[in-house]
Amino acid sequence: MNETSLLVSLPLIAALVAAAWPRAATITGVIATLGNAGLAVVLAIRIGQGGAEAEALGGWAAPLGIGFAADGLAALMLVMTALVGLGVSVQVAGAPLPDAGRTGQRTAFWPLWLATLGAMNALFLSADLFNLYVTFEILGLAAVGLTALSGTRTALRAAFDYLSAGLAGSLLLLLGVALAYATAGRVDLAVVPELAGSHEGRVALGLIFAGLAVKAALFPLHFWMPAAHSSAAPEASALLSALVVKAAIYVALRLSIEGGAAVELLRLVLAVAGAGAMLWGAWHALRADRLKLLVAHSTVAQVGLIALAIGLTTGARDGTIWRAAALLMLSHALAKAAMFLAVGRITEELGHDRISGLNREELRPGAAEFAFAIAAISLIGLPPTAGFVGKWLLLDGLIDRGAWPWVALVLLGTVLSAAYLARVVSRCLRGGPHVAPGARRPAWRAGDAAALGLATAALALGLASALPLTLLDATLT
Amino acid sequence: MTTLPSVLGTGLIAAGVGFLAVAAIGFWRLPDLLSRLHVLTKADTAGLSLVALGAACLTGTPASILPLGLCVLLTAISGATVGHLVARSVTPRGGRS
Amino acid sequence: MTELLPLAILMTSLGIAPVILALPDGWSRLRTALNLTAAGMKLALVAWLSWAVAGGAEFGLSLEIAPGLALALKADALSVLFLALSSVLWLLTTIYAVGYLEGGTDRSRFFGFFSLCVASTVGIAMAANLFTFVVFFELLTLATWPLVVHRGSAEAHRAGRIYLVYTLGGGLALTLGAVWLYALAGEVPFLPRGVLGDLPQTDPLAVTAIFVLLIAGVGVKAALVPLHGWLPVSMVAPAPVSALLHAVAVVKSGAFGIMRIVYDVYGVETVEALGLALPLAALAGVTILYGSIRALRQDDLKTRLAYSTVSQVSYITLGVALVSPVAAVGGLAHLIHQGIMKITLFLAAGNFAEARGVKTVSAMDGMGRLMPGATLAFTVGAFGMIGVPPLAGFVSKWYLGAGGLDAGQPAVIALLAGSSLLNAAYFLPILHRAWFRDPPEGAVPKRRIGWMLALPPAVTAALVVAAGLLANAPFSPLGWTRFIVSLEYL
Amino acid sequence: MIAVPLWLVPALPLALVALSLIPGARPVVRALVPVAPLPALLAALADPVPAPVRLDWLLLGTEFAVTGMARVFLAFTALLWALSAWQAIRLLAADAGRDRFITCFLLAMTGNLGLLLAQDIAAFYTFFAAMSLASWGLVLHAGGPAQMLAGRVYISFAVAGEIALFAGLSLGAFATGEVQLAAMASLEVPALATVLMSVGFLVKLGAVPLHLWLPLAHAAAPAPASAVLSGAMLKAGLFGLMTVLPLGSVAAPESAAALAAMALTGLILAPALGLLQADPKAVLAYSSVGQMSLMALGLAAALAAPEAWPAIGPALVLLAAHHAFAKAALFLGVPAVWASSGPLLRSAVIVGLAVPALALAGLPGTTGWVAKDALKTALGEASFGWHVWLGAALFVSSLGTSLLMLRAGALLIRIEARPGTPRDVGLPWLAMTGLVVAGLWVVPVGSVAPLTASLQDLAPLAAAALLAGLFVAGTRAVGLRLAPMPPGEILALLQRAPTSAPVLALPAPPRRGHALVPRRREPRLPRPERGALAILTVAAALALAMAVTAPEPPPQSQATAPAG
Amino acid sequence: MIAFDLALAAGILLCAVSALTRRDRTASVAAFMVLGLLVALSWVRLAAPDVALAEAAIGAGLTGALFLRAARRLGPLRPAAGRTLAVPAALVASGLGGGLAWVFASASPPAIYAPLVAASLPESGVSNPVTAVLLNFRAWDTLLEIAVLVVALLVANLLGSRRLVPVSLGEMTLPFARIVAPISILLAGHLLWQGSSAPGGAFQAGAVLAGGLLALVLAGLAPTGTLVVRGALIAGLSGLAVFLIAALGSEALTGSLLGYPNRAEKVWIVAIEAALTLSIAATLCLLFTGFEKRKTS
Amino acid sequence: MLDFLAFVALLATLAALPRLVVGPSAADRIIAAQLAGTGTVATLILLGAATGTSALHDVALVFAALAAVSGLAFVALRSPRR
Repeated sequence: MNETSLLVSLPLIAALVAAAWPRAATITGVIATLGNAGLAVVLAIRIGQGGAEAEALGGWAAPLGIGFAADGLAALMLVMTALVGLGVSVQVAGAPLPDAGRTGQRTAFWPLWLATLGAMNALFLSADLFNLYVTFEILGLAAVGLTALSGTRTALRAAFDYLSAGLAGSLLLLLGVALAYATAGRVDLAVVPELAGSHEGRVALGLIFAGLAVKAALFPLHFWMPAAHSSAAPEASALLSALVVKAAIYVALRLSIEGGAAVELLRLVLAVAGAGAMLWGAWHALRADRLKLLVAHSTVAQVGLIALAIGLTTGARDGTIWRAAALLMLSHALAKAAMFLAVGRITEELGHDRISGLNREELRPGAAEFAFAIAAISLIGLPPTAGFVGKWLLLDGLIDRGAWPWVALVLLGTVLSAAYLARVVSRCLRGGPHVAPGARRPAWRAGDAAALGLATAALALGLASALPLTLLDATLT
Repeated sequence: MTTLPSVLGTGLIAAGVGFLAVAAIGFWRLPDLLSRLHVLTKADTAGLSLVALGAACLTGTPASILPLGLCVLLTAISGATVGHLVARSVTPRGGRS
Repeated sequence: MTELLPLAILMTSLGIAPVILALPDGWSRLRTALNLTAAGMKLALVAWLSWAVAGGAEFGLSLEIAPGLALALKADALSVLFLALSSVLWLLTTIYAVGYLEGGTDRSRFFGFFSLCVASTVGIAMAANLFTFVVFFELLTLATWPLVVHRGSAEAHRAGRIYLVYTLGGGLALTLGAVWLYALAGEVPFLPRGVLGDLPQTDPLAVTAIFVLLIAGVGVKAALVPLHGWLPVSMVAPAPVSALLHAVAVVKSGAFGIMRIVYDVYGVETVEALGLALPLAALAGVTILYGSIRALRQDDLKTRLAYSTVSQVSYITLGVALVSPVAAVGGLAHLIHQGIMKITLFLAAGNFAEARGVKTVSAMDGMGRLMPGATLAFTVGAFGMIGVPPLAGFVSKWYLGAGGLDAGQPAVIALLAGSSLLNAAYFLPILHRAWFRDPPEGAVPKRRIGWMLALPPAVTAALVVAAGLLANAPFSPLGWTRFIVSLEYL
Repeated sequence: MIAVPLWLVPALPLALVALSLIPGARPVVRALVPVAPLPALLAALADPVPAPVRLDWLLLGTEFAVTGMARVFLAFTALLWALSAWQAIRLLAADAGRDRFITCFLLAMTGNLGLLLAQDIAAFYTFFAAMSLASWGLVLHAGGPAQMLAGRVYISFAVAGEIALFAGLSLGAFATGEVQLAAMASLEVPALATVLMSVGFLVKLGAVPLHLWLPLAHAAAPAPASAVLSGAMLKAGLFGLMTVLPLGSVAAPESAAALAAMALTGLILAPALGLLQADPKAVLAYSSVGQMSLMALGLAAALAAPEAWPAIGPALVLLAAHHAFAKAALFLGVPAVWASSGPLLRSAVIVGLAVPALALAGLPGTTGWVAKDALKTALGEASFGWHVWLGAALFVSSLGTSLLMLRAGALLIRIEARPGTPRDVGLPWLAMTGLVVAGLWVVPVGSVAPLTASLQDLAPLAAAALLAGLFVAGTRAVGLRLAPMPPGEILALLQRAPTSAPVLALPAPPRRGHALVPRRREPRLPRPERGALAILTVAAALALAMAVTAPEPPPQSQATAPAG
Repeated sequence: MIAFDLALAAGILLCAVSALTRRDRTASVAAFMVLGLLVALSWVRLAAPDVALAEAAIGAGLTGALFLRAARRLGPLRPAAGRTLAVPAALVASGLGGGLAWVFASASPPAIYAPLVAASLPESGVSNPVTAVLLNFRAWDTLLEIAVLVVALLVANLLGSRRLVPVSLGEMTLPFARIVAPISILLAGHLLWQGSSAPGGAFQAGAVLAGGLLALVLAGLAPTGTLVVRGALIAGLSGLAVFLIAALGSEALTGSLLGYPNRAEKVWIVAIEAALTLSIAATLCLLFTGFEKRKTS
Repeated sequence: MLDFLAFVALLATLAALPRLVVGPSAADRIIAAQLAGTGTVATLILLGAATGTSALHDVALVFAALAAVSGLAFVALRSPRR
């Protein structure tokens, strides 16, 4: 059995086990996540050495059956998912024994997360439009479950909005795929360039992108996201923000690469929407009063940046910008997961997540706040983080193209992200008159380790950017 | 086309459809819920039975008669049960038997 | 083994930073031991390195992190200059800071970031290409921010915010310029006499714009005039931080960056050919005068010193911008000289504040009698700043003046004269109050000054004297800068 | 004589400075201060002169040597410092700030002695600056309001002078490519450099109008400090000028005229202003201004007539040595007056003070007469445009000096004794007075031509006595009283009322808001209904946009469409 | 038949509008149920009996029950907040819908897929092309669809809907249940087996089976208790489990994920479908009956 | 002929709609839905007979089998216990 099959099936099997035997949920989840990480890494190494791999499921070749395409980009995303998942799993598994109200949540988390994992893996490997749609269905539903995990009224409300928006997105996606089938008679990914040859095919692509925009919470279709990501349980938010949103972005990137010049107009729209998201998200993050809301809005902004990068890809397989986009996705995933986990820990320790109250706390800043700061550095794109390398490559590509207005926008986005994240980080540096000399430091928890680990990974990834970037070279040709 | 089963079948079907049409009109015209329940339990069931019978005449194979018969049976029993239950649930002294 | 020397030097502070950050606040002995060991080790390694570099050895390390982007370290003569400054002053400032913060809060955080700050400085010193430089330059911003807001007061946070706005803005400009240059030129290693090839001929406009961006980027840290606003505000930080910001890490990195950009990216001839040298020199001149004039008006001791820094650091820029080997010697030497002089002043000022609560010029009355040692160190530093021989400041001013003439800019002499006059005008009243006024009635010490606080300013003051007196000795800063300049202008 | 290594000359006082940093060693230092100039004296008097010393590692490469006139300067300077130090440690024995004073004193001494030996620019400038800046401490010592003013004025002028000197030296060094001080007098030095250097020295020399600091400082400093300020340090300015001006080589009429104008103004202005002073030390200080102007006049003449320099040079050295001793004796005499409580003792002291006073006034037979006559003779050899005025100028100078001496004497008689003053402060004064009489034969000025006194030489003195008598009589008759002029001349007008405001500190600039984050209000999250509309609209717009734009042919890579 | 189709289309639109605009939840649900009926009819008219069957099973029958359950849980409808947006939304939606209809109509699909399916049908092991696509050519899609169902079950489980405590419907229900339940089992088996050659299959069979089970539940004939719920849950999960195991097992045998061994395709397909039928039925039932009672914080 | 009858059966099915919309009671609406279900079954049978597709009988059978479930659910869920 090769890694791709195991990657897509093991998480699902584990999800079933965890759902059927709640008592074994945690151990199953941890083992599955670990195994998944191992598989992803092995696959990535193999792809990095041997180049992209394609597989026809059931032996039925592409137009008839469904293909898996495990190229560098997919491998990168798989590893990203595995790493983030590992961090979040450590957080959940290592959380202190819950009070009665949270027991169910904890056990319910694992099957949902494992289903998410399986769906993400399937999505990254899939080379078929309809299959992508199906994976989105699992993903969307599991994400709604994760959103509702905390069980609060706002979380349920947000989950419902998320569900509605997700379904609308799915519907658009489905319409697009159907139209693509109606136009081209097939739904494998290779059909994308062909679609651009006819009006109908172009409309199909437009619908698919619209659906993806909803799923990726791209401005102005992001309305569901801040509420969902800010009211969910922290570990769920981490997964949602770091991974689930990436799925749609990944598909957009994949289509942009596959489609080449054919999706020119859509990419422009993506870029414009990305810019809008960057500004809108940043503005709201600047005004947010609650920590989680700020982080959620920051996701809007960051996704905007990535969308902008994807929108500006030249489509050529050797372009710099799409590499930058992939790297930005990776770094955002790690950093944002770390950030949400850290926020979870901060909230847990302080009992609230009001930003204005952070610096009036008697509690000394602890590891979680440090992790937040490191994650913030990565999100802003300061060296030596992967975010920095990604932005560097992005700017490099943009300058190469002479796209100065976009350069200015990227810089503006950077400034804004620095501004709103500094609001929190500066308060994490509380001390002096605000903290009594005898104030305690929060105790160490597994959550701290997870947040810190992910944040450090985002930091260290900057130094090891060569690994993902060389991996990206192994794309399908 | 003009064999007996086909004529019979068509006639039965026409009658059944007629029942259905009457049922629909009645359903619209009758004044209250309990009256309207009659439509469901009687006219409709009769209409469907006739239609099914007619269809069975037209096709005539046992493979199609079995499902048509089951259809009639299920519809009839459904209509009756639902009609009864609904009626009981809206009558003031119903509810607990 | 020796080729790893740059890495080892970097790691002495970079490696220790997370360890210290993770230590509980109460474990001060272990922390101090770690700190001092690391600082001592770095000093030893740097000494070894400079010996090797003086002997003609070359060090280079590279880690490719993306196609065309490599984190690369090297140790050339210019690096060693800055390295030596930072390692010596790190040791002293650490000792000082240990004493200064005794019994304070958040010390692990402080020393962790302190180490990180020095690590960034070391990285800046040894960066072998523009990318690496940018990386460490930004890292420095991040490492110093927590130090600026260390006190945690509202004012400190405000200062931190301003600091961040300026430095991140500068970082952005720098990054943009760097990316642009990479986009145009491929890779941008630091090599004497520039690496741009015929780019300035083919695309002078872009090259000029990049230059402006890069200089604006590093100029924020070097506190060139419209970009200097963060510096005086940052004075709310504890004294060792101010010392570090002004003497070693931040402003020097900016100045060092200007050097690298002018010498090793563009090459002096290119800068001159593009017509950029004169505006840069003019900017430096304006900064020199502006900083001094602003310093005159400050009553807060550290703020006055901060404005003085604004002025003094631009001497380095001036030395670089005047296209002349003699001026370059002056500028480079001033990098070191200003460092040791300014750190002396800040450490002494910190002692005044710690021991007597004296933070303003107007409260300096009688300090000479109350705290003769610290006041003496302060005096040496102040005279050095004014350029009184035989102290260090005189040597660099001398070469700058000569360099100005060499470059055909006699106005530099007037500039130096005016600046010295202003220096005297804002330093001498302090000395006057300290030595010749009577201390206020009933002044009581706030706290005893232990050896950890007293020793560092004394040592740096001695260094100020030695750097001036022994300027001609082989391993003096001046001697070393002559060596560097001979490489650039040969 | 014992051959001392030249580096010891500045090193000994410096070593004492270093020693004084150790609190326990301070009594020893205090005792040793008068000995500190001893190496200098020995070096000056040694025959042959000590060998030059090169210290390449020091500064930019330093060389010490005793050359030419420097020997004379070194000799009288060393003597002056020694005797002043002696008086200082006695006079200030009970003063709280004595150690500070002594440190400054030693530093200034180092500078003053060192600059006479330094052969290279850097060292020369270093010592010059050390002398100037350390003297600030001497001026400020007593810490009263007068000292504050004097200190501020002094340091302003000193720093300005230093900077001018620095600029001039660096210009000169660059132009000649030499770092030797001697090279500064060469013709390659640009005029601007020479002017700047001269300005630096003229400040020190106290040439009008750069003299403003001088009366204030001399009056404010303790007497021994005034003695060295006036006697030794002003001469450093003269020494500097004699070193850097291209004397004897080329005629510079314009410069000469300018210098002469300054000198003449000084000659007239100094007595005029000095007579109005109420403080004897201020009067003496003005007299210094006058005397130094005379020397400047000599320089001006030498500039105008290079051929006369070989004669003028020694005469100026002579004059300098004479003035050094005499003025120092007068200043050192002031504490002696303070110490003289009884009328008898007071009379004796006043009589003793008359010796240097008369010497200054040029009474025939005194050193002053010798020196002035030498200058007059030397000037007589020169011939240029305005040399006819020189005689008159000399006369005015002598007349003014005489008047000032009378005024000083009159003031000294009246000053009150200060009971706490130790008696033995008179001893150094007496020694100095002895030097006034015999000094020119002690210091190696070379042969002094035997002169014959003429009646004419008494003329200024007589005229002065006459004028003074007339003035006193006149004022008595009319009942006028002389209102003493405030010190500081025009600077007095600029004085601020004493405030408690910090020195040079204006109010801090107003704080500006750096608000980065706008007013925050919890933002309303968008409603899902609106979201639905947004989704629809975006989808419709995208679809429409895609539909109306022209389809593109699929790229070449997709040529292998499956056969359908 | 044009008149028929037009009437059908009008009816569908009317139902859809009613479902959306009625303020009474029951009315909406009822309209939705009728919509399902009409849509099934339209699938019939579009010559897609497979889809019609699925629509009939899921759309018309069970969703009505599930919606009614949800409606009861939610209580009365509150006044709509976004009414002002309704008009523009309707306009845009109809514009989009009309445009898309036009685009769909103007698309002329090249015959690629159907010929491929036809060509490969003999190798697929079944003769119904729909089943061949669903469980062989694109079985991976189907597996993931089952996963969707499982996730839905998990989410419902998470949200902890109250156990349904039905009102006793009295003895009159018993004969109904006793007749309907066996018939539905038979029907399910029939549909399942028929799937390999004619319209039918696991989805439809599962839905029918669920309908029969629900009849039992509503009649009070079904066993209750935590253990039963647990068992039902595991049954609901087992379909995916079997599918996954089959997928991996087939890979072990043939080296290709979901590549069934040669000539044994039909066995594999029917076995998987059988498991799916049970699991779908259990899932649908559970969705209606609910899980153990859980407090929401 | 059968086509026409199917059309009439469809119309009879659709005739339940007004009652569904108007109500007035919830029970009316459910009964209407039930009625429409029967009508649909009839329509399906007729369509099957018209086209000769026996598959439609399965569809009709499924409808018939599940027709009562929602009605039962309605009644069972109708009276709240609280």
